Amino acid sequence: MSEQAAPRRRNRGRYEGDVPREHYLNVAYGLKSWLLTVDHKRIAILYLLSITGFFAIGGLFAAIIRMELMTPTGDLMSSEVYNRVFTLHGVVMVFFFLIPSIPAVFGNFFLPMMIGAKDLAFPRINLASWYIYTIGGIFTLAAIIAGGVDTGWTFYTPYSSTYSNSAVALTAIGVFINGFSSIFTGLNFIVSIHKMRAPGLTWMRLPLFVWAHYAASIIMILGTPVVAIAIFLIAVERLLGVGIFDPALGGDPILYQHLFWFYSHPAVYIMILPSMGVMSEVIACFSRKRIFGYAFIAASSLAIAVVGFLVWGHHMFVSGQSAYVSMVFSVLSMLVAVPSAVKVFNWLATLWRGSISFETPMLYAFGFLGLFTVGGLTGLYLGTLATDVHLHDSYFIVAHFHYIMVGGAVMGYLAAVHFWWPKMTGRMYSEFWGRLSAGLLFIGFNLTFFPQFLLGYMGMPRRYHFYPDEWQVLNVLSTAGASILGIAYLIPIIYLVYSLRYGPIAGPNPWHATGLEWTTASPPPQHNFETTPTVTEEPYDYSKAIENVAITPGAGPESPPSPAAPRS
Amino acid sequence: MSQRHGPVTAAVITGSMPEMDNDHGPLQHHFDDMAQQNESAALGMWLFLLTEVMFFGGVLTAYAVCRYLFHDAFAEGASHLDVQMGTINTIILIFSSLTMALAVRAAQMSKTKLLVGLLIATMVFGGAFLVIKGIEYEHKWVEHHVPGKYFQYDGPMANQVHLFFSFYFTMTGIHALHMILGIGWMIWLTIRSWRGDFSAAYFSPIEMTGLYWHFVDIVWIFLFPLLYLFGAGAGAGH
Amino acid sequence: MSHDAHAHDEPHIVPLSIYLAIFGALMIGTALTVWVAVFDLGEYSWLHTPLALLIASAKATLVVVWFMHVKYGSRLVWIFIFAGIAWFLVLIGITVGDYVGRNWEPAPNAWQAAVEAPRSSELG
Amino acid sequence: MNGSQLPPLLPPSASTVSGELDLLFAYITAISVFFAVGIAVALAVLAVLYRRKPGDGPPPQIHGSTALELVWTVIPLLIVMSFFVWGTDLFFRMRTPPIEPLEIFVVGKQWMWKIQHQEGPREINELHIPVGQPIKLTMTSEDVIHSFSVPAFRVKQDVLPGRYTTMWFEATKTGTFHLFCTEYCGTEHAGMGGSIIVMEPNEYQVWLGGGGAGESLTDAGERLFGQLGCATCHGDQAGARGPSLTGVYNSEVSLAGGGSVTADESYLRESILEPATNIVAGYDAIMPTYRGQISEEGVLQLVAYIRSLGDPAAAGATGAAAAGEAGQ
Repeated sequence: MSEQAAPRRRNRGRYEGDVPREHYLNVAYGLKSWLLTVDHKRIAILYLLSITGFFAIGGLFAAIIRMELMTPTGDLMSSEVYNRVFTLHGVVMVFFFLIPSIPAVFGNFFLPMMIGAKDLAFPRINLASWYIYTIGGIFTLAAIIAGGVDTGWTFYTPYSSTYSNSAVALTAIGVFINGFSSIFTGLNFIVSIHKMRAPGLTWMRLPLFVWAHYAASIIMILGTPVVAIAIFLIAVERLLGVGIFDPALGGDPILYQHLFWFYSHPAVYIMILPSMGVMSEVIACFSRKRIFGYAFIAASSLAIAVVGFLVWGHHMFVSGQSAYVSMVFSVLSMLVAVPSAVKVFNWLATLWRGSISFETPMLYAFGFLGLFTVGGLTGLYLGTLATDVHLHDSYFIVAHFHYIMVGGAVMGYLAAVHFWWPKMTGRMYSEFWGRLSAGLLFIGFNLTFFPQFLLGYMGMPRRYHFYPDEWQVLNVLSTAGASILGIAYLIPIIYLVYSLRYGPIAGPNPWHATGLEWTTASPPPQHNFETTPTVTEEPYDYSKAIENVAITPGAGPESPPSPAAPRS
Repeated sequence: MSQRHGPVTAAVITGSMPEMDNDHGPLQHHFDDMAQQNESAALGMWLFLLTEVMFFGGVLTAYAVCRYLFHDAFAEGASHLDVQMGTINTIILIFSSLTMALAVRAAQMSKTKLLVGLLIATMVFGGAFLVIKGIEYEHKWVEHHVPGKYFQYDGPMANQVHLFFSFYFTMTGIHALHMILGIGWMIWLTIRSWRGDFSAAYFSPIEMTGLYWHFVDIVWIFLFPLLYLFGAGAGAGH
Repeated sequence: MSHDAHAHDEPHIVPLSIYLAIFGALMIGTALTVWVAVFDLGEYSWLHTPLALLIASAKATLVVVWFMHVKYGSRLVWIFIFAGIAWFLVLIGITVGDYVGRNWEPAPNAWQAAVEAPRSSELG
Repeated sequence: MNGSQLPPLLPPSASTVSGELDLLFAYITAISVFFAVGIAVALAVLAVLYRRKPGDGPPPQIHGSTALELVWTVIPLLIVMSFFVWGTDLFFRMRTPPIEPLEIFVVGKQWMWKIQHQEGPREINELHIPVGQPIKLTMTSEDVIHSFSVPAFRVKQDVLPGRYTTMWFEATKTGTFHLFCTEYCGTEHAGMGGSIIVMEPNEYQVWLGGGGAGESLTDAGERLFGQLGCATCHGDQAGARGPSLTGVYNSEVSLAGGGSVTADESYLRESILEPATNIVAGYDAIMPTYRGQISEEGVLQLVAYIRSLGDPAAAGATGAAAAGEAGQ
């Protein structure tokens, strides 16, 4: 990944018997060439590195939480520390990992390539978005150093605005700033999809990954400003004593919850929609079949984005909001389940009569299907008014949204990493270790979070530092699962880094996949394509794809280097 | 912070950062032609304005809820605002919108001198608006109506009137910041116009700045009746 | 490739008279806003806010359609604008709806009512 | 983990709604399990059946089927609508209390629950209630948002500063059950809990008598009313500076600003803390605010006292405080 690695690779005879080829990684060297780059691929790499860093920080906090919860007494640390740990786990994971994860890394890298463009419409805004992300991250890290923050990632008022004695303003400003990086990314995607598509690439020929990013971008554009202003008002309230959310000063605390969830519920779809886009790519490729019901999957992405904006109040069923408004939110929440179900059924139908192989990305996709199904179905308990009263703010919720965010979004993220790694780096990773860690992840994840459903139904509230003794068994199970999960996250880091130097050469299209990004060399040249591609066929047309070579683990086909694939 | 992103985005979207333009001229490498580049810039600017709508929409929603809850107190708070100054400012801002629109027109017709003059006129109007706003703020400061520690209000509904002034300063403050940054950006555009960078062939930055400026004007068109005129007439509900 | 391209190749120059007419209309709108605000509507005083918003919306429409050239722009821009308005209305509509709706309770149930009991018939 | 006995996987079910809620939960679970297992089995079967074998040609490229799409749009839609209908029906029943519940007052505070019974006893982090009687809690918070949650009863309600929220339940089993705060409220959030002790009605009466009996809530309110000198203005004589409070509870009050309001608990509370917000027609806004001078518990006592001064529904109540005891 580092710029120093590239020349070594080249010197080691990257393409033996061939002229060293120029690509986006070796086109320029030095820190400046990275920090001032406007190449979407390099910006994606910058994001990949910083997001991985934040994921590690968030994961560390998660490990501390699970260690503390092994015993019911809260003996590892004080409540003050524990509250800061779970808050920072939430803030870092949600705002600095999950929301930017797939869009900022894989959207940035592949969306322009998939539409046959040289770059996103606004390359400098793209770079600016990474800097904004970094500045927001620095504020949040500064908040950690300044003693942390203990409001929960939701920043509920008036606790956050008046009562908390922690670095709320600093964190709030960090999250606020970070929001604009998301807005810039979404803006860039929408304009690029509208204006930069290659000749012949009609809307109905777009890869579903692009459709999913279009839908997610709508949410980034229309939702993020609202949470920005809500969090901005908290900072103002703390710093200047304005009282919009504090009843003691005349304000109203529920108002904050409305503004917060107006964004933060759709934000879940920012996390999951791109992941669904990855699923469509991976499942089609490894079953060598056209996606079943292409138009319905594309439309359901948009439906999720639009209806997803109308359901925020299901986070507030017991908050004291009007019962009738709760009723409306409940029925709309039920509606949003339908397009998600449609997607799952279509993916299953894609497998039908396919020619399925089980490389690492496909294993993650299978994992996604299983976990997302559980996460989605358990969401129905929470959209149903009566059951939500009992389950609200319990570990059932914690389990549910981890099934969606980790089981859904992170599985999608890892599927994307493994699917596109050869394209991004030109190297194959170890298939054996890839499959092993995918399997471990699935087991560890379920062991961690399934017991939490049971805990939740028994009534264990979330954000509890200590709990009644009778819940210890399930908590210990959960912690055991978390340690497996931790290992499953660490293994890929090792073999992926290893593959950068020692992995076999991938060639332009190791999976024999369709899609414009696979028609160019790996790693791609600086401007993606030697000549602007022209699209003449529908997406996922695997009928003419190269004969069904079994893609053997650990040995990607040694294709000769070619500036652009010969295929169509 | 939030308010700063406006013109910066405008700047970056329009692709008018000088150091980037030196080599390629106005057409950037990843676009096929000027039409594609201009349309992308316009689309990007409109999307950015959408985020601004939702940004102000968030505060407006909070304002609507609190005004519904504390109707009388808000009417009372609003009656302390200076309707005359508010009206004058509204008129000034409409003037500036007109000069901005005409500036775009001048650019479209390649009339460089007229363009420079109209940009300067727009900035002068914008500056006048800010000066009057500043005078109003100063009055509020003297009257101890600035929310926070020094707020004083001798009335039965002091808490809610405080809330009204919180909204007043938050909303007009964000609006004024948008204007300040718009003016700052326009200074740069004026210099570039003077250098003759814009003509009928290339005026995208002027056009985008116009969109931004008109949007800021629209925000004020709503803020004025919502804040200033609420307590003006018999509508106060007494 | 731009598909609905070439809408911008030749800048559409709006006649000066249209700009001046819009400017005049905005001025009249401003005067009307102030006049309506101070006008005593008697028992219909609750109409002040809807009227003020109506006039403001009309003024905003003039600015958007002519000053911002949407009239000559692509259909996409229209869609974006309507999306923005729609989303804003969803946010404010449902949120305010919650507060208004708190005064309606399913059963005669005095304990349940919020502090924010109905004050007057005027909506914020 | 006492001995080798594994802890139960279901919470105790101890209220009138918990049984039906469990049933609804089981219904959703049955359907969820059906789909989750169905999808898992389908995945496994497809994976085995259509795994790539050496020498396979390209598979058939199937575009889709509108009929199938309709089927798997409509069926899930119908199913989730059944969740919605049942859930909403139960929800409205869960939040609408029956007539004449036993009323208890709760004040949440970082990090304890302060509970006042009508008859006088007060307790902290413990709530003693009789079995088989509907209980209604009127709750408010002194600082941040809390949430009153009793998993065994399957009920939960946020407790907000600045307003009253209510919840009700009827215990069907005696015993001790967990009480939790489920809205994160600061450092000792996890410790802000306690127990609900459900007793036989006769035991409950004994407990009422034996506990910190003495002054009832109404009496405490009357004493406070006297201490604060409220009667100076709110006396019953004609020409008093403030409106008479006799029979004001639950009556329609005309407001100075036009319109009227039902003088319920929330209005009474607001009139004590923010008197100027809704002035009774015919009076001047001269009452000072008592915000910061009376605790939320004190406000509840005053409200209880004013309620005891008669309710128009209770027909012809006079000023006799004793006559309106308990306000029913």
